[in-house]
Amino acid sequence: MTLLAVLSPFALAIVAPWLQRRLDRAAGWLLAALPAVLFIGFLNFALRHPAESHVFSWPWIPSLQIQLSFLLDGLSLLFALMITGIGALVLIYSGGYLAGHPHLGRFYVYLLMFMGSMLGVVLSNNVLSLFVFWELTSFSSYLLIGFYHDRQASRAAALQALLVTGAGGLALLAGVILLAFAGGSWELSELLARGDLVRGHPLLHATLVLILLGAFTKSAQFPFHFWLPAAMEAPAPVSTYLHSATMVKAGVYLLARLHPILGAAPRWQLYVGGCGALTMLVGAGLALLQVDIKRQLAYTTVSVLGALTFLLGLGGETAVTGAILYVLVHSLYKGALFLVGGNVDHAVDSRDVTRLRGLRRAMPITFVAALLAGLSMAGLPPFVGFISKELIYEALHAHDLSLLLAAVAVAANGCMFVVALLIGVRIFVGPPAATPREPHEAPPSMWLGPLALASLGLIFGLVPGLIEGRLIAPAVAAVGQLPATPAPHLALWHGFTPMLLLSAVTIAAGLLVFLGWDFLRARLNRLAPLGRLGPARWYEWVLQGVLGFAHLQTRILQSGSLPVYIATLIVVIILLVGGTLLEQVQIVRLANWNDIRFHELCIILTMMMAILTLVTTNSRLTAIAALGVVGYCVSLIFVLFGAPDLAITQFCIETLSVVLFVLVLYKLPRFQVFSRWPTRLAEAAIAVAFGLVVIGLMTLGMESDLGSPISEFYAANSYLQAHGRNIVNVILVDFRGVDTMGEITVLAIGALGVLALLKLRLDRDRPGKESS
Amino acid sequence: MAATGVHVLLLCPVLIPLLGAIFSIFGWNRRRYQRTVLVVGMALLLAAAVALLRVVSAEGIQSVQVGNWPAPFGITFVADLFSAIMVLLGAMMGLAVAVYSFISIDVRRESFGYYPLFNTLMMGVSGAFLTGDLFNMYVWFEVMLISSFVLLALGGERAQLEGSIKYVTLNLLSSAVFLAGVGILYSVVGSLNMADIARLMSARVTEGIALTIAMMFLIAFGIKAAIFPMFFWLPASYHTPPVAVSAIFAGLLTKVGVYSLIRVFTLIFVQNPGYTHGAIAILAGFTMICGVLGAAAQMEFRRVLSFHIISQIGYMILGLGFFTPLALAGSVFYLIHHIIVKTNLFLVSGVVHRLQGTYQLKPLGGLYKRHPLLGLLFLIPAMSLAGVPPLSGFWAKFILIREGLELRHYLLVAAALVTSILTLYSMSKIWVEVFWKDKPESRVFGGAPIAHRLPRIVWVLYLAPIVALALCTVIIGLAAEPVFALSLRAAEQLMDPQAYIEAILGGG
Amino acid sequence: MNPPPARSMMPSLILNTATRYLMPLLVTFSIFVLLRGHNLPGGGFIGGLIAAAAFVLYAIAHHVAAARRALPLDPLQLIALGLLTAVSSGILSIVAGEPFMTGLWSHDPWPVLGAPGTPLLFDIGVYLVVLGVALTIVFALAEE
Amino acid sequence: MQAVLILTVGILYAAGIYMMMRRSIVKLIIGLGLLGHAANLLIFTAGGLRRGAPAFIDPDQSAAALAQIADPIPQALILTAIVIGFGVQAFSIVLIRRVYQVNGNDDLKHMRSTDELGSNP
Repeated sequence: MTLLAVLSPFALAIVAPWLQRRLDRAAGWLLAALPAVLFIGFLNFALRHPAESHVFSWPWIPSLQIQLSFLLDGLSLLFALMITGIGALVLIYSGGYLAGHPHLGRFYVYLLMFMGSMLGVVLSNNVLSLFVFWELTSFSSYLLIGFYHDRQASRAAALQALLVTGAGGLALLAGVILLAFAGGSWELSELLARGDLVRGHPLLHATLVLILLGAFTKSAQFPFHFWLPAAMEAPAPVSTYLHSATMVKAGVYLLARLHPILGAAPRWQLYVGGCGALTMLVGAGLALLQVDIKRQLAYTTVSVLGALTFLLGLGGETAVTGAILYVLVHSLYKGALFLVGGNVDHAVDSRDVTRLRGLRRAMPITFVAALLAGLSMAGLPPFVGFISKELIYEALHAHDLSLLLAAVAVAANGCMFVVALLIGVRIFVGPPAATPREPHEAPPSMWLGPLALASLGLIFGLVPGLIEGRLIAPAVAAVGQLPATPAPHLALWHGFTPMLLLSAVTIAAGLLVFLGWDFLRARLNRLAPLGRLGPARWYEWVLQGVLGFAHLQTRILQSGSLPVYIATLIVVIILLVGGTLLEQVQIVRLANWNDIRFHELCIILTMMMAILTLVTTNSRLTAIAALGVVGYCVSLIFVLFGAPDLAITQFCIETLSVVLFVLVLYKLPRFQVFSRWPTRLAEAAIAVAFGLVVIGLMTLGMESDLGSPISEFYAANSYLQAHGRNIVNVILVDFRGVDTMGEITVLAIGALGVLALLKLRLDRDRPGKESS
Repeated sequence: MAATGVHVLLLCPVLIPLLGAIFSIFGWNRRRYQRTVLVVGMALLLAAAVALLRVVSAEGIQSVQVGNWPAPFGITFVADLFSAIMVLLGAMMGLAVAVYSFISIDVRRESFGYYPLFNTLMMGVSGAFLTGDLFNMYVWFEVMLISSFVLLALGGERAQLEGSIKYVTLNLLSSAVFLAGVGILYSVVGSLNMADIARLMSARVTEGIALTIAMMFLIAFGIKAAIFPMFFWLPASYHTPPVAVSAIFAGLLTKVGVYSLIRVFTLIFVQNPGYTHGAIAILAGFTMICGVLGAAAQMEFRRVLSFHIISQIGYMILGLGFFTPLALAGSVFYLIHHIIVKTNLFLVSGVVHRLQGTYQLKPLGGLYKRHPLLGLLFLIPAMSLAGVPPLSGFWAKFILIREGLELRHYLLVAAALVTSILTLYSMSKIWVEVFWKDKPESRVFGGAPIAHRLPRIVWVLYLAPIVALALCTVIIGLAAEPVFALSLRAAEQLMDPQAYIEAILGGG
Repeated sequence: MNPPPARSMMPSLILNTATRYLMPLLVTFSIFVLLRGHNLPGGGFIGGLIAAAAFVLYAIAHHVAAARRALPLDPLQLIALGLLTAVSSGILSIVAGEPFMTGLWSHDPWPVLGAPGTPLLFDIGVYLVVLGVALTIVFALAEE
Repeated sequence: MQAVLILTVGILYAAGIYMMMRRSIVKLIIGLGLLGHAANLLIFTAGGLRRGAPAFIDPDQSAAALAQIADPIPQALILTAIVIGFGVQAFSIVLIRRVYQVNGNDDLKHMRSTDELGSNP
């Protein structure tokens, strides 16, 4: 069933464009049926098997120990429920939001692809298949962010998200492999049982850092957070689904999943907790500076992701419970608010908080949804957001640094409070302001989602028992590897505790800032230039730096100068071959000096003269003649040393070559000296060094003058079996006839080439199908 | 008689294209006839390659002695799994690009030898994969090379000629080194049969001499494979000929170099892997990085792709450098993946060129709106190249990275990962510029002819090979097990030279 | 593919007449060299070059067009025919149930040739290819 | 003699490489020609030298005489290499002529267009 659940969205994606074309408006509703069914299935499973873990496994690449195995336990079920539940609502919403868009069909494809991938991430039991789905979420996110691909900003944001999460993904790949090596298994269920093994591994620190890089980039932790606000270029359903409710929580999911293994690693608390706290603060602070609804929401999402990371870094049952509850709570209210933002944008074509006012009359249902979600986000009772915030404060309370941490948390929550009121309340109340378009209520497909999500925030707040035992506790148990004991009692009222005090402080501070927001923002905006030094710029610098370097190295390496290419190659040969020769071979000596005869010496001297002429002459004809002389000398050497066939062939070929040279080259210009003397000298040095390497190489064969058994075989069989006295000819046409077959093919092609070069000149004729 | 069947089968990959070339020359100027000869020939080649792989897979290494002279005296044709896989890939690309040629090669080129040359190119490539004789391999290299020279220059456009000069010169240098290497090796071992040489190496050659000769072969094949710092000829020329030619070059030529490197460095030069294979691994690292940076700097469709060939060659060589069965399996898998994907990307670039008249990324655009199917067909190989799971490229990369981590070559793993992200960057660069972005006003870049509507038959012939290759990519990705298992068996065969030697020279 | 009206490169009456007689002689000699190659220096390659020289001389003396007419086949067709001959000599062995290019020998000696075998056929193929190649190149250049 | 020939081969290689780096395409092709000669002589020399004694078989030759003949294998290899080299050289010669015709120049420095980078993206 799990396999089916993960694969079915992909299957549906294939037919989605067709469905969209056939059904138009109804397509969204129909497509949503699949996640809805899956949701019910998962819910059913969760209710029937609370706090148990089940592994389902199918073979995929057995030779690499990679399986499609799935782990169903509290943690994965909670995420699966969010993915399918919110997914269904978002699909319905998309049908309304993008109604009439020519590429809506493709949009469904991407969205369904993402849904399947995300389910794969949270359900995978095999760390590698988890990684596969992880990368697929990045990729579908890329396509979704760039959905409005005729906008430059969308494309840039898509690329940024892809590169940042992609780079993190690669680190994660290395980390996951190291993890599997350390634990001796690719299956999470087995790794979870072998935490000691992993923690005892010498590469633990590297493993931890690599995995954290993957998780932090995905979950937009500082300093990788910048891609998330930029990703708000995507349509509202995408921001809702990927960039607040599900995908960005994949990193958090991974931290939670690996918590039993790595949570006790020495630097876990420092890295995870520290990074989380920083992100929480930065995200919340930056959220206050924004005026765009989506960007405000995006920065608060960053802050929440920081808080979640922070809690998981802190560890301990309360913190983990806080994190798990917060994951759910945040998905509910943030999902709703993003959809509300989409409705507003859709209705009035503006997302500027400072300009929008009094929308409640025109958009009453959206207003209700916004209010419910906003109050939950603000952490006010009786919403579940309040419970979750209390739980966080409680977790901090137990910690050594509680005062400092509490200050951080209060500051961050204060900012959230402000944003919540801005979006949930302020834009809807008061007298209506002028907007680019006349506001109107959204169609049912577009208010169903936000209203449902926001109402759940209220319901769960009023009756926390609904989720406590069945969803939260099993998930906490999975993260904490605890027996499935009932979680700390979730309730609105805990009595007068320090946590309540902190809540009060938060609300008071938040109210203060809310009232003075316009004033404050104007002041803070003077600091905006500082933003130019932020991580988003680091990304730019790195990218530009890499591209600049790429340009530079390509200009140097691929300079376009053939002599430089040749020189480089020759130097490489000298270094590799000559180096090895010098280093590895002891004896290099030239023997048999005395054994030379006068006529042989004459031939050699003639050759040397010819070479000298060749290198120095300024006349083409002289050079060609000299080359011919060298060739004839070679043919004489062949004659002298028992190779008449070679000699005749060489002689014929040399003659033919000289004729060709003269025929073809007599039209070419005189030789000129192109390069200056230092260049010439350096090149001469390279050439001489190369000659020396060749000489050294040739001495290798001199050491052992062994008779070749193969030659002996040829001599013995040439006449008897191959019926020929001329061994060389027999070799050519019989023993090694295939060589000759290739050889004549080369000749034939050479002739074709000459013919084509001389007769086919497209540059001169009219352009053909494909002339550039 | 069954044995004879295999003997014929082993020669088919060479003989079929040769006969094809002969019949094409007989029918000089008769385009339709030459096309038929080519496509029938390539289909037969593919059938033979499939049959060969099946036989080799079922019954082990197969060999035949041409002329019936016993090894090592005659020339051996031999197919182990690795050879058979390569021949099959060659045949697949041959068929795909042949079909694609029909609508993309212009009439003049068609009637000036394109089809015979295509055939002889395939002949040289198959011969190089199948021969068991070092000098014979040189001959097949030359057949392949001169065919590629002529194909590259065919048409005589200025860019083609300039590219050809560099391509020809540097490849001839490589041949010269190869030939000298064969000569010296013969002088110290006294044999040309690769199995025989492998057998005799330890007995007749000291380690120092073996290493020196190994370096010569590293350079000779390294130039053909376009590894750092010997790749200059590739980016200088691959973007100049008609795209069908680029595609078949991109798919097969450098891969013959990689094949040869793997062959000689698993069979003959295994005296001191720490030295030779260590050097290969280091060069592989540089190859990956330099290639991908080169691609990042380019703004022309085919030039980007060309530089990516280099960086991907780095991955393939890396597996050889690691020199373990799993790493070699990674190399083989990478070869399989890369040949399919890279050829396909070039084919897509040709369609883009046909539609908008340029390969420059800046003036291109708007194709995703008009031709979503083409967009999808680009995305599949492009993302596979970048290693996005679960496409074929991911598994190839994964195996190598996994093995690198196991062997603790952390720097090389880092290089591989950086290469991967930069590949992703430049593939999405093409995607953004060609498909996502709207087409800029043509007057800014000079008006190029835009043909948004092509006749249906043209579309079908363009897309048929592209769709087929894209399907291969997806299938290899989703069902990686059979392909990987095959690669692993091939790698294990490669790591066991004794079996190869015995298959050719007999048990003695 | 029609050659442009090519004038002879070197109009000379003596050469003109000489080549008329020289050519058949040279061609015969080339065939002789081809046939004896299995036992003495010579063979298809050298033979082919000599034959090519004959036709080139003829082309120099008369016209390239005349030399083309003197050839039984277009040089390109010669190349193809040569390759085909060479390959068929190998394929004959396959037909006979032996590995490719296994030498098949006639047991009865023929006049002049001695006992002919498929390697000889192969060498004839080489001869034709070399002749065709040399002429293709020279004619193409001359007609430029 | 062997030592002399080895030196000769070295000089041939050096001269060939030097010519190839001269930036002139004509010199380039001449350099390639020198490299061809050098490679052939290399194989010839490395294969072992024997004066006289071509590799011919007399049916009633003694085994001792057989042992004295020059090694035929390098010869066969060189023959193949020479012919292949010719095929390639013929093509290359015509190629550089065409390059010259199109470019109007012999200088390789003016043939960089296929390597040129566009402006910084």
